[in-house]
Amino acid sequence: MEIKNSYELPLSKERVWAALNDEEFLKRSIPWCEKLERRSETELAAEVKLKIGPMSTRFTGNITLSDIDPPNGYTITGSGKGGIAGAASGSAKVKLLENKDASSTTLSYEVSAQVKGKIAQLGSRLIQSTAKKLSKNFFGSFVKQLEDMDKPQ
Amino acid sequence: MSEGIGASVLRKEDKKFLTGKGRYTDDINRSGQTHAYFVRSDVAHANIKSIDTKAASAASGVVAVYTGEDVAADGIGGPICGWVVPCRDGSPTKEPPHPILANGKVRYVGDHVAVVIAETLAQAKSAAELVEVEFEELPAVVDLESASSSAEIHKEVPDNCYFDWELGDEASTDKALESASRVVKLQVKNNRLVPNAMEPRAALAEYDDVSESYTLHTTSQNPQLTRLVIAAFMFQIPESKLRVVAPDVGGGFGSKIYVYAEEAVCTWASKKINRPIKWTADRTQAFLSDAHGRDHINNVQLALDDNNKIIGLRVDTICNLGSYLSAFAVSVPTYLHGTLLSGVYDIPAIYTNVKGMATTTAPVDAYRGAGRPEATYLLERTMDAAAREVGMDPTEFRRLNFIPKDAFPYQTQVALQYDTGDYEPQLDQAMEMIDYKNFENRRSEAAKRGMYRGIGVSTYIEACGIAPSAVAGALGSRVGLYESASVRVDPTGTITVFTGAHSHGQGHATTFAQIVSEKLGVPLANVDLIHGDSEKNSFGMGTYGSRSLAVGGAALVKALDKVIEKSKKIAAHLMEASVEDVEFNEGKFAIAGTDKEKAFGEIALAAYVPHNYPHETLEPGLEESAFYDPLNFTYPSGAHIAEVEVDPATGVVEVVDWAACDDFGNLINPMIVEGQVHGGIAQGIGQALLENAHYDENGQLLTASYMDYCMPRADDLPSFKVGYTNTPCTHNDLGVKGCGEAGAIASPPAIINAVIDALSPLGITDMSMPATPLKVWKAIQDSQSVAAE
Amino acid sequence: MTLGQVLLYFMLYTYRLITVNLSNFLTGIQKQYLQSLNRSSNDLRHECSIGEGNMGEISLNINGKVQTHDVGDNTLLVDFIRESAGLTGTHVGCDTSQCGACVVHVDGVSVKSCAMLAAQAAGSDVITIEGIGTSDSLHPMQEAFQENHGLQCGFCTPGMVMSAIELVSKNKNASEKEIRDGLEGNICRCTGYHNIVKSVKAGAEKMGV
Amino acid sequence: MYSTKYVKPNSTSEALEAIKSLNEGKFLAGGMTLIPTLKQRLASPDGLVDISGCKLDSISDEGETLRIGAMSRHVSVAESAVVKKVIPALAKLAEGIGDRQVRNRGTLGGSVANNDPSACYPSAVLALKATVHTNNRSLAANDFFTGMFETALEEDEIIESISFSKPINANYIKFPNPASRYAMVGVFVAQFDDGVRVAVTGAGEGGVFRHEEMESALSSNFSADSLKSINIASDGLISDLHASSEYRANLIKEMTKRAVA
Repeated sequence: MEIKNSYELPLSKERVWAALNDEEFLKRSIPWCEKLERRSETELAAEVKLKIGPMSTRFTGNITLSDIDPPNGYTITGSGKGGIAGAASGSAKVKLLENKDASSTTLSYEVSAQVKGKIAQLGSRLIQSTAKKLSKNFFGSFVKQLEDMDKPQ
Repeated sequence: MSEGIGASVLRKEDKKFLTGKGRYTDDINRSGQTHAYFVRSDVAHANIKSIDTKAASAASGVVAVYTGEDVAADGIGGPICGWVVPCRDGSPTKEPPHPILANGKVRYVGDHVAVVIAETLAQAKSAAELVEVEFEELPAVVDLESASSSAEIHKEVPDNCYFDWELGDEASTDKALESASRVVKLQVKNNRLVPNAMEPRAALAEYDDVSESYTLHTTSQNPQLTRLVIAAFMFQIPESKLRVVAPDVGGGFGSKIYVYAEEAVCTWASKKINRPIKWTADRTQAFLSDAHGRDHINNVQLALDDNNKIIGLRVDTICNLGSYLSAFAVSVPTYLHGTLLSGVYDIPAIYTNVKGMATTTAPVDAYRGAGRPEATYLLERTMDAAAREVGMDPTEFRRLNFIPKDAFPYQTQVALQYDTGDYEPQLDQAMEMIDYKNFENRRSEAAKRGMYRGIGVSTYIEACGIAPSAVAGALGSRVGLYESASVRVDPTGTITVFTGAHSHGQGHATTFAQIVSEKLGVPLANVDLIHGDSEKNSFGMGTYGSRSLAVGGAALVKALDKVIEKSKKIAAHLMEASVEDVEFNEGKFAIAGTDKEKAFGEIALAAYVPHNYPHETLEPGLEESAFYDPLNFTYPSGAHIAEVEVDPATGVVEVVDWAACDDFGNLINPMIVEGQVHGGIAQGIGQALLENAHYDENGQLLTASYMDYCMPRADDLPSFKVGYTNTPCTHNDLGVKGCGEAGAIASPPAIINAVIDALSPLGITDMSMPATPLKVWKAIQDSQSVAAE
Repeated sequence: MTLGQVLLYFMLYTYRLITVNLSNFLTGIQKQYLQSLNRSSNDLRHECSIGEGNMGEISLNINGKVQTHDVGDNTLLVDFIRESAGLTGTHVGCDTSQCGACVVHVDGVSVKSCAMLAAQAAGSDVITIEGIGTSDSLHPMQEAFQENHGLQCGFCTPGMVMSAIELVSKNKNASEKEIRDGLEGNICRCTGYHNIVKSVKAGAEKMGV
Repeated sequence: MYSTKYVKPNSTSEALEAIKSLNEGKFLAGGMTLIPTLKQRLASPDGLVDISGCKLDSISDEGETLRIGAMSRHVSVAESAVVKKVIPALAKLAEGIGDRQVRNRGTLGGSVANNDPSACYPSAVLALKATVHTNNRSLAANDFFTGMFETALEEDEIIESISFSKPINANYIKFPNPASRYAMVGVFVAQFDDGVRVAVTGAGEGGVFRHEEMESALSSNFSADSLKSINIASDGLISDLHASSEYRANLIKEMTKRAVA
């Protein structure tokens, strides 16, 4: 399953890149993120409480950054175990492209997601919609934070 | 009304089921019982780096936690493969080990990693969540066509190929294909199914440390074989130290033939903890770990001469056998499939090659029909494709190629010899039942309503009554396939029958009693059947392959003949006549030419109260056993015709009519036979229109509940018209052939042929199973865009 | 609950059995049981106050007999019936509440007992397959299933029969299509439904609804 | 199922008090989704507040609107003489939810609060310009559904009843998922004096939605013909094993045509 989207940001590429590497930013962007701790340059430990309808399960796992190409983009991969619910992982290839006027940037992403165990066995009808929703939530709130910060106080 | 052979008597077993008094494995409880829950792999393929059971072991209520290491330390073996075949290159079937708890590696989602045994099921589940398994993931192997070049699943199985087998004469077949005036080519896929007996598998295992013996209650179609495999091959204990009971079993359809890891683990562990252990699958576990069915890709080439007569058939098959070789996995696509490729047709040259592949999916084994539905599907789809190509009505094309009725016994080019059959009257009758000749009127009427109506025919044969042991043995079976029966006559003349067959819906308590009633002239109410308990029943091979009556019933007749023979001697003594003069009719022994007679009950009494008895020549008592090993398979055949309507706006296929005319030989209880036909057709309709086990590319089973695996429900199906012809089987005393699988074998191609016929005005010539609304709609869309171009 | 209370409930129940106005679709004592479902059972209903923890004892009137068992609040009705009350005629065939093997009647309506907590049914009248007939005196729907070969392995049968009884009591002249639609919540793998549909039709006639 | 507390208060206010006393309590209505979820251990609320004793199951004709209590079981709506008379399409929708046993237990409020993208009721709420009355406010349907499984409801807010506007004409057509029998696509069409509403369930990734293009086409001409030229986009539609988004787009149009036929 492939999910693609892009956003126009009225910010420089460097500014967006910095945010992409700021764990506070990331934490606030990850839907239902309860804990995010940096373990190394490229690895963060995360705890997310995922709620989909009546289901409510805590996933614990890692977020890793790879294919790092400052300030052009990286791949951010989250994988977590949800106990009896199974496991889920999602990987987003994020690309930053400076627009012609240099004052704005296009952030595009391509997500692939995978689920294991009970969520795959019982929730197949919801996998794609949920993956789309979560990636939209993540990038949506990431972008909104950036936009909000950019507004004059 | 007669209660004997041919009477539709009501079933003796029904009342207990109807009043909730059936006793299935999960209904049985023992004091001190514990509950097992299995930790299963949630990845398709991985090395196990570590399993940490500490937290689970310490959890509330936990009695024990075991892993594959514990099993290996006790030297417990895995389930064996019951049938192997030689490969084309002369090498044997590759048989990788199949540990009952994974040892170092997992090979499908659902593979057993550990077992947690606790005081309650809830505690076992909670503790199972605490078992930490670290996997090193390996690539999943899901796609059948690329399996040979994918990641290695077992080191013992190069190229993920368990076997590469052939049957028939390749040279003469290829020659026929070369010289043919037309070669019809077709690729068909047989979708993967989950048997879904409504009762999930379950086990209750106990160990008695005084007698040092185990008792296992389990959901099995053949408890005696389960005992043999667990005792002799897995545990290496005397078979007498294991009693296996299959009480009431809620359907099997093949999936309960095999010995599974769970029941073996529970049995093994019951000794280790010295307490009874109960395990019951929930439905999702059943989806993950029951043996699945079918999953073939067949490439077919059919050679025709100038007169549209078939002169050759070549079928190249690859089949998905999953992560481990299940007990009869190897026989299904080979000797239960390749040998059926002649169908009901006179085909002078046949060759088939079958590659059995390993993938990281659940093991695949027999499911109702087992091999024969796959053979029938490819053949009947090809017959329709050929008829279309040569511009003949599909029924006429079939008639042209039927084995003529004077050709029996008929030797096929693929090893079997059909003893009897007559195929034209079956087709005639089915066509009459569905009013075939006026179909085009119905098609036009439907077209006025905007619907596409189609009709589809399937004329099938199956080999069942499995099986002559010598033949099966020569073909790779590691077991015999006879059946046993014992008849115990009580002093008052009531009778208990013991059979090695097992009833899980087939109604043996009734049919077997009818045979007794017919032979001994006793009322049905005086006959009881005991089955499914290795401590009570003689060794037998259980129920599958439509064999219970043709093999088990024949054994029963032999045992009854022995009872009658002995009774005659007793009667002769009592009536002071010679044995040769004793005639037995309708429950009475009479001396020819006199008015002397004795009722069967009087003979029984004399046998057990032998005050006046020929002690010099006869033992007291009246109890006889017999084993019966058939001389040949039986060959039921028939014609099924489906009529469907397709809604082009939604792609929905509705089955609007069904006619089935089958030849099962003699019928013991027509009511039960008809029920078997209905059930088989429903499962075939399920395969053709609704059911599909879908693994994603990572080997996750996405159809693991009834939310996504589409089971046929009442409103998906029509009522069925069922009729019969009869060419009695020549080699068993009852003249019976077997009826359990026919519907499931015959029906899928009838439907798909009907769907293709319905859509033929759009130029559609292919449709794969299941023909879901999405798929049918898409085919219609594609045909329209092709037409537009 | 004390022994005295249990006896009191029995007496109360018996009294109600005598006074309820019987309808005509069932026979014998089973008819009385089913009819009695429509009465209010407030006298048996478990009072729950806010903030209460695991409530311990739950009382259900199953097949005319009050069953009180100390079970967790998370106990499913089907587990109460099978494990606590020992009535194993009600089966479990799936975990997504679709197969219908667990159908029982609660206060006169059919429910999937795997999708209901025992606590939700506290104080209710529950009728299971064991409560509608005995092998000496089958309920007309049970009879119809036997006479029309509407069962094979018997596993789905109890739920199927319980659903069928409600189906025909709501729609006495149900057509084949209505019967097929009405059995949507019950899956059978053996019969292909042909004979089940026949049985339900015959059962409706026998029940004289 | 994990261990949990069960309480059954007798009024909405007691229910609210009960839910506040819990860390992660859940309201239990009919339980047709919640109980199976709990059985699978996919949620672990510390308490369940059964609101079936809160007397929220009345059905009344209030002139302009039909008010249905949140705890009305699907079977009560399906069989209600009032509903059948005033908005027969709503009775028809209720009659087609799940199976008989689900209808005997499942409730209007439970279905609407859960807002499963494949549930039937949300389409009626949206198409029939319903107002959702909770314990402390009234919400227009347009503002109520906020996404897949998401609504404007707060954690400690209970739907008490829903008022449906009475249409001149309405219909609901459902194309069920062949396996689960949930709506793969369900279309509720309602004609009012001031226009037509078309609400689609089962198809949108964000849950139930209105199809404005079909609404305006049907507002000017309430017939299947007026839909001919409309092209339903597959963007944003659910794609799963059973139906691609393109197929769902086709079904939306087809079911709408059937609803107005």
